[in-house]
Amino acid sequence: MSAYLLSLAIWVPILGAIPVLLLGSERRFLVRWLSLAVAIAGLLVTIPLYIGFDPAVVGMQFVEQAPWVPRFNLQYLLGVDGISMPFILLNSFITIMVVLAGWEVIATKQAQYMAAFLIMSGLMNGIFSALDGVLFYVFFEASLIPMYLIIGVWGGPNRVYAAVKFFLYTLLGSLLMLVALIWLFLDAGGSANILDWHQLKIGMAPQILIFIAFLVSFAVKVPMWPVHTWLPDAHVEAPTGGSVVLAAIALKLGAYGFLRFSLPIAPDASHYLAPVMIALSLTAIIYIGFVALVQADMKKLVAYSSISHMGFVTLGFFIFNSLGIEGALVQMISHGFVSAAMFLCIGVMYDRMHSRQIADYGGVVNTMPKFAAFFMLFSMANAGLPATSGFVGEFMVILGAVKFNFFTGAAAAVTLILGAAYTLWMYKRVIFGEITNPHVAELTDIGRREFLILALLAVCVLAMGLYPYPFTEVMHTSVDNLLKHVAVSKL
Amino acid sequence: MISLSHYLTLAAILFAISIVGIFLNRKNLIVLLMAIELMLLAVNLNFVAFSHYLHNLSGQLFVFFILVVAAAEAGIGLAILVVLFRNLSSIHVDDLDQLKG
Amino acid sequence: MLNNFVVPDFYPLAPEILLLSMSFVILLADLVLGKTQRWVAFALSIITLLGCAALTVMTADGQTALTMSNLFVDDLLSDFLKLMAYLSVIMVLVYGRQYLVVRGLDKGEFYLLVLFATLGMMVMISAASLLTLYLGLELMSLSLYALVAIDRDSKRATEAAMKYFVLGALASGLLLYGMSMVYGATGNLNIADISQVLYQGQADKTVLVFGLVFIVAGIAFKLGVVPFHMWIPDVYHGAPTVVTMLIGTAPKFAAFAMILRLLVYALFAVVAEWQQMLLIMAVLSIALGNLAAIAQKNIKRMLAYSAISHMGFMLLGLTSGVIGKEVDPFTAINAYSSSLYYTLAYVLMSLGSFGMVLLLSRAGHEAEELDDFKGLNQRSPWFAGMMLIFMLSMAGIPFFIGFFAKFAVLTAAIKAGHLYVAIGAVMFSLVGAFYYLRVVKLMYFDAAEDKTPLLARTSFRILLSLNGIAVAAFGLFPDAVMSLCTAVLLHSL
Amino acid sequence: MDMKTLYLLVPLAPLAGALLAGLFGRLIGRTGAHVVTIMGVLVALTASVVIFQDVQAGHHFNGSVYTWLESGGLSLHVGFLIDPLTVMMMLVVTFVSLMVHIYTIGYMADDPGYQRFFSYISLFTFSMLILVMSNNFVQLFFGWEAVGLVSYLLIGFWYKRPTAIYANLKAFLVNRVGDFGFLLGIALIAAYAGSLDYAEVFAKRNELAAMTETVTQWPLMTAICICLFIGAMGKSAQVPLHVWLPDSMEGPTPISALIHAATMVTAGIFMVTRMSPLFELSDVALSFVLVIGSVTALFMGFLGIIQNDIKRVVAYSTLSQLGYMTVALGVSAYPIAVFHLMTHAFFKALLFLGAGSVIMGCHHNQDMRYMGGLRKYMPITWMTSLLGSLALIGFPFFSGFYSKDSIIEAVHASHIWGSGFAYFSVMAGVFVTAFYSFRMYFMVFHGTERFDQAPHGPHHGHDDQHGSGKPHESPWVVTLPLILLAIPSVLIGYFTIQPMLYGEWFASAITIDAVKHPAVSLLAEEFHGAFAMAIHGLTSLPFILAMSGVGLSWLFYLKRPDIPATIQKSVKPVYILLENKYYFDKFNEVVFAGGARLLGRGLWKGGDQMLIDGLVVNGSARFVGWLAGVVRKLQTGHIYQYAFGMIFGVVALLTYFLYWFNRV
Amino acid sequence: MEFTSFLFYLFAAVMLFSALRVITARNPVHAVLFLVLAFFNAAGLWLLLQAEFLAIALIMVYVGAVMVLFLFVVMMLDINIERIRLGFWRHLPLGAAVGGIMVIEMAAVLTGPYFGLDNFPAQLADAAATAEGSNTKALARSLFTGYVYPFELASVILLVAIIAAVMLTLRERKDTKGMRPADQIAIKRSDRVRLVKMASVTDSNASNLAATLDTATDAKGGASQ
Repeated sequence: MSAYLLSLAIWVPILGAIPVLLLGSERRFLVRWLSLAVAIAGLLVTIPLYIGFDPAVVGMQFVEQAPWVPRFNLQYLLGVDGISMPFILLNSFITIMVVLAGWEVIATKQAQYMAAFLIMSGLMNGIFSALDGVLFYVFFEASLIPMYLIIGVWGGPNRVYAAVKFFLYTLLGSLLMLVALIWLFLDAGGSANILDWHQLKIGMAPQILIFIAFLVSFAVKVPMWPVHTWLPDAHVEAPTGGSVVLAAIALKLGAYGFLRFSLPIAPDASHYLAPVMIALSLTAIIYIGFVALVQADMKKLVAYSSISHMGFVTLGFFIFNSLGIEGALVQMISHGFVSAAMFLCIGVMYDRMHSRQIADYGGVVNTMPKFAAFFMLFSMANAGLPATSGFVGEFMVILGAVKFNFFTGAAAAVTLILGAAYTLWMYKRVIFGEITNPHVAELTDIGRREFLILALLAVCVLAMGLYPYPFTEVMHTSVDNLLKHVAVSKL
Repeated sequence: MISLSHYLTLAAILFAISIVGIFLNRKNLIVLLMAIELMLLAVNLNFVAFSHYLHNLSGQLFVFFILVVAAAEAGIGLAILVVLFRNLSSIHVDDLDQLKG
Repeated sequence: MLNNFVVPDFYPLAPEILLLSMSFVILLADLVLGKTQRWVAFALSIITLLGCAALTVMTADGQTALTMSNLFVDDLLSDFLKLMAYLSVIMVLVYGRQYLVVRGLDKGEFYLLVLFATLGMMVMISAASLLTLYLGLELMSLSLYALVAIDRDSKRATEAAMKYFVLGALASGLLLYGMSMVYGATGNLNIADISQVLYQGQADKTVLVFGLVFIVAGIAFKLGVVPFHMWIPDVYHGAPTVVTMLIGTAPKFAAFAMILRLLVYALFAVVAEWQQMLLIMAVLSIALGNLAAIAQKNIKRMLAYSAISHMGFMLLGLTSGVIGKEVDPFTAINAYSSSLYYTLAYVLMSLGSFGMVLLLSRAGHEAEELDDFKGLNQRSPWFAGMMLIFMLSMAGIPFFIGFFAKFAVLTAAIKAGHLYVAIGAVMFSLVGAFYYLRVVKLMYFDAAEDKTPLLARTSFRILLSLNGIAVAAFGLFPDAVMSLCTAVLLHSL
Repeated sequence: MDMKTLYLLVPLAPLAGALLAGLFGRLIGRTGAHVVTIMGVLVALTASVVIFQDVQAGHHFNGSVYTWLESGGLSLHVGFLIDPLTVMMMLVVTFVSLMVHIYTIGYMADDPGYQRFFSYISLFTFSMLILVMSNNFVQLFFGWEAVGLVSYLLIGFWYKRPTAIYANLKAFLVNRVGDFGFLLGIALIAAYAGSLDYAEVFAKRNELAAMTETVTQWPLMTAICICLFIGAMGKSAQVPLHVWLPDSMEGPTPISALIHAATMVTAGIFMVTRMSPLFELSDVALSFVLVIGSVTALFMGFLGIIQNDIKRVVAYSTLSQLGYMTVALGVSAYPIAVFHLMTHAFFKALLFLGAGSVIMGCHHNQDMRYMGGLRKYMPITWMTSLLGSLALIGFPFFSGFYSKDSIIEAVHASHIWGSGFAYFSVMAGVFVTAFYSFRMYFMVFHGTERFDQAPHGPHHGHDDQHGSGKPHESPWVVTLPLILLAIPSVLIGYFTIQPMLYGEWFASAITIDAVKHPAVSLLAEEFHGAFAMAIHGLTSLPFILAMSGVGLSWLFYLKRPDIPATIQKSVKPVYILLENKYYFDKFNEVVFAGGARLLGRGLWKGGDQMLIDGLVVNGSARFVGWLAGVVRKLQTGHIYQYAFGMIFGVVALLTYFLYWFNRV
Repeated sequence: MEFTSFLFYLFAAVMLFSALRVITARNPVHAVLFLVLAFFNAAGLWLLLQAEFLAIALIMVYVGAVMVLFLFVVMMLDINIERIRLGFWRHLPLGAAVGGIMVIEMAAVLTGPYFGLDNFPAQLADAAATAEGSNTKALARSLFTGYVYPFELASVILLVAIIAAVMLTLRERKDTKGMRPADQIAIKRSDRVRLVKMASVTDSNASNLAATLDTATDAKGGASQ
């Protein structure tokens, strides 16, 4: 059983999507409950991954190996380490949230909607567990399809532009990555095993080229400044569930890629280009922080704040200490909860008001006190308040960054101010104050389903803030191993 | 003494004339078909010359088949031309511009 | 061979003979049967092709057999390509049935010409001599010219036929000229002998390269790569969709055979030169095909340009067989098999895409405009899904066959050191993704303008679904077909 | 009961109360809410008292509860440090908190957010206790931010008021600016000491002092201390990060007393005191602290003079007093700072609650110009307020006297850079304090009765404001805390100065380098008991200054109320400067807030939308589209063009391969 | 100069001239006739090359059949001669340039040293070419023995040409009144006669009835359209 856990994590949602699709959108009741069941099943099969995970082991666990394309020596090779395992859980968890979020709101083609998310979920798990470079790529790129459809079919008025931008932007990066993957595949003598690639001796010039090829791909996905502009558009147009998955999981793929590919395969190039990466990350943190400040659209604001938070992740990677990398990982998980929650909150309001403009709100707390409380918690988490998950990662990365270079840390810490400024300013304008818009006066507070979603996320956010130890415990060995590996030159 | 090169050059010039004819011709399509016949003639000349100088018969055999094909080609070409003329009432080359872009 | 003539071994020719005989049966049957019994010709054609397939399989023994005075070769490659060609033609016939019936084009001549075109392909595929190659090519081409014009009251179709004819004739003239040079340089028409002569270094290279240029031009025309591509958009656009589908699919196998026989078997001595030629054309094709496709509103035209770019991609594999001056058989086979796989993948996707165009067509309405795909997801989620698969596969997105085709070709290209070519190629396929996505966008994001239900026969539906599933399944499990391609080449080269 | 359980009980009891009242507020009702929260705080107070006795017995504690995080060789725990400093803070916090809880029953009686309020103040108590009980920087920071959060929530308690929600946002952001520095300080410590545990860091303090920051080449200890102090500046509202505190008076009065006077704002003082082993090693940092403190002490006092809002007067006095404490820190007189912190907590809480009582009595009118002569209507409030005011101005024998006088003396005795200015500031501050305190006292409790002239201000968000009847004394739940707070306000200084300042009480918690910074030890030599000190105080300069301040205010606001107006006219520029609070707010609003918005808009429109999206993304899309159009034009539809293309291809290939290819 | 050389140059010159006239002739009929001339000269050249059979075949097949077909089509189609020269001169320079470059490049290869007879190994010469007897006989033997496969293919190609030409050009004239035995046999009773239920015959309905019957018979019968 435990030998196939990763396969289960991947294929349970994907195969589960097929009956959902076949049910057709007329049978809404069945579609919903079946989707939920599949999503829950998807989470259940991932739980043994955490329980059975041995934090002390160096290397991959739950490895599955089967020939896939013997002609090219490609393998169906799965495995997780402390870096990837938490994301599989996160992803499976978020999938449940997404299914619940689309429960009533999605009026058209609900079966397709649910199926798209379930397939997406499986593909994401595949990305996080693939140890064969081509298998990784296949999952990586295939995950564009459901997202493209989700944005395009169930999105807002400008959805086509956003969907196409999203797709082409990310495809641009991944195509270059494909070239790099093939180069590595050939250089490794026809092996697509990522772990083999880690051991390859590569000259400086090719390393830099490989690094850049991966960088374009992952930077777009993260997204790093200046290739971030697809994200606000995609978020604004995507339905709530789409935004949630995009922010909570999809953005992590790029960051994960850095750890799985860029750093270990091209360590010398990583060191060489680290200043550039740090500069880009800091730009993301500060520049985007300012941009977020002036957004009039809530989703756009949160989208920009996502970019800023992801800046911490990339910053953490390229300061090359375990605080930085673990902090970045924690930040990724936390951002998974927090951004999901933020988008869900905005979704809750959007479902009622059909507006995301901050100016259309004001005084929501008067009619939706419970919601306001949740929203407050998540806003604070977004602003990185201690005792919420948002703090832990930022804190670790700042600690690591100061250790690396004081000014880097200082620049990163600016987010303390900016993050609070844009989040709370939005919160103030949306939630507090007198009701000015008559529609706000007619709002009803969150129902049981919404309460459940937000409460679950709130528990996660708080748990991770108060006791992050279990989250980081599983990472140490892998991160240390990675750092040791990266420290050794491959020239 | 007339060498192989003479024949080949002659064929080359003929080939070039036919090709120039094809893209210089803005008039009727029949001339295009004739230019194609010329081109095949040039090729045939090549084959015959090679066959002669190589003392090898397969070149001539090839020419035989080219002649057959050319005849068939002319037949089909003219048939298409006739159909086209029925549709367009013109066989002016410039009038064939419905499909473009 | 002249004085002591022996009756040749007809066994390897069995499929060709069957096809030819059945053509006559159909020809006669068509004379006798009336308009209401047109299905007989259809059924007979399908049966014929299936019979050919059976015979091909039966005669396939993995051995290379030469017969008919060494003018005909039966090897694993020819068997494989023939089978693929039958498959494509059968699919074209099934997909096109309704379309033809509705438009009154399902004449017996149609089936005859299709069968003769198929015969032409088979002859090409099995050609062991420049002569048979040429005859096969002409047999195929002449049938196709006539097929394009089959809707003789259509201005567009006849214009397309005329263009196809004139340019095709020009191309075969070029090819012949090249062949004459090869003949002159080697004194042989037989491919094996040419190769032998060249291997012994007895021929002059300059003449060979001179002839090679013309031969490559002729081949490039058949494939439709830049700058010999210009017939493609117009013919694809103008021809009746069924014929477009036929032109766009099965002949690619024949063209592949032609490349292999002419360039790889016969003219391997100048491999450096032809690789370079193909590379230049490949790059130009990928660039131009993808760019021009963006600007199209007609899906047939769009698919035509996409065909140009795909053939460019396919050529990338063929340009990667020999790295530097060393000839490594494994590298070569890997590279050529990647091209073969690409061709196969392309034909499958292409069949499906044109099948979708046919699916949406009905009496008096050619669903050729991209806008005809609007809101297909509302009309039929299943077939929208199929089209999604075809389009994404063409864009090279995994889990579909197109991805592995691209992967294989790019791997070969990068291995051969064409790194920057590969980067350029993927960048242009990014451009390509844009127009494929536009179709997906129309199907999924836009509301349907035309809400009439799809009127397709069950056989059509099943086959199209199988086609889509195959594109997806071979994308998930590409190994069987890939290994087959490699094995085929391994046993034939 | 095991002591460790008791330690846990102290913060957790209020937390439990807060959760019960907050999550199940509707279920348990109003009474239930105040009962559970008061019980929680009472438990905490009782436990604190027990712990206090335990600590007095010499039982200190330093241990962790659980491991919060481990990473990169850094092991972070949640744990407690129980020593005299902690326990004193615990007592102050729980006691004042309890008073405020009780007081709230009366003050918020009619508010619809009753349960929510109780939940918040209990949560605050929890946060503050976590802050003071922490044995490491992470938990300190957690408490630090948590009190900031609750402060944010409470300032914006009346979330409908635009001013309130403006003020809470401002408070949070200004605090965040401080936290920015604070976090960097913590990060520096983590980076160089490799630990965030107080004890471990202090153990390495000499090593740290010898280091320089590798990148900036700053002396490490100075960098750390200044960074930490920036945090303190935010929380303890030191110039220029003081701007949030006056605005925070938008919150209900009980929390002004609890948070913005007695406890939270003193977190900075507490923190610096806690860090005394570090600060002792950097004179530069101490001077920095000293100067900031003196500026705050003096200039914020001036602002108190012109305020008409009763709570704002108290708020500015708080700012000024915080400045005093900071000055004490600057001269290494940490015990004195903490001592003043404690006395100030009681009398300032008293003054705030008194002010609250007045506001209630005046039907939620806060403007002193519409008060006057309340003495006879609100006797208890009057009496306790008078005592509080006397404590504030440092009248001998009152608690404030001991602490404030000690600060003045310490500054006098100090010789570090900036102490001269500081001495002037604190001296002048005495006069100013006395003047505005008694200005308020006279305007509220004496003179003519002006309460019927009160206009109905739009900002009074309460239901009971409409009746403009006579002022009335507040209910017992309000007056009881006043009385209970008045007692320590008067007495505590007298009884505790000896052990706290000159005894061994803080010896284990506070480190002072007596050689370099001898102020406290000098004071100790001159100290001859509390009584003697008070007697001596009667003849000292501060007393004279204070009395003249009181006298002047009597003259201006009781005897000759026309004088202030005249002065106001004659020194108009000064008045305007004060009126605008030295233009700090305006500056922040225009430069920081406005600048940030402008920058954000510029980056968004100019960078994201124009350059990246417009030029690069859409630009390349447009370029490809244009190119596609061009390529498309090549397909002219004419056969001869196509043929030409083919021939051209052949010729080009011929040319290239015959003449160039083999030569390349 | 040898006589054969003279003949070569004569045939070559006339052939090239006719070829040029083919592509430049104003009147398509002239073009066809010049093409015929070119073929005649080519046949002469082939005779010089001892390809008698092909020379004869060229004249018989080409001039006799194909060219006549051309001429026929040219005559049949009503071609507007006025428009014919448009654009010719404008494009001539480009055409001439490309053609010129091509000829020069080709000639450079073809007149080079690559085609000396020494280069061709003797073993390539096959028996047939050097055998006794006529060229025609040798060709015929080859065609019906070794080249029987292409020969069959050629016949299929011709068949395709026939089918295609018939399919494309054979039109059933709409105004002819021929009989179609197949249609006549295939007719069923129901195609011709339809029973119509009617309530009662009144004067006003009589004409309608006639119309109904008319259309019923027209639908499928008589001389089919």
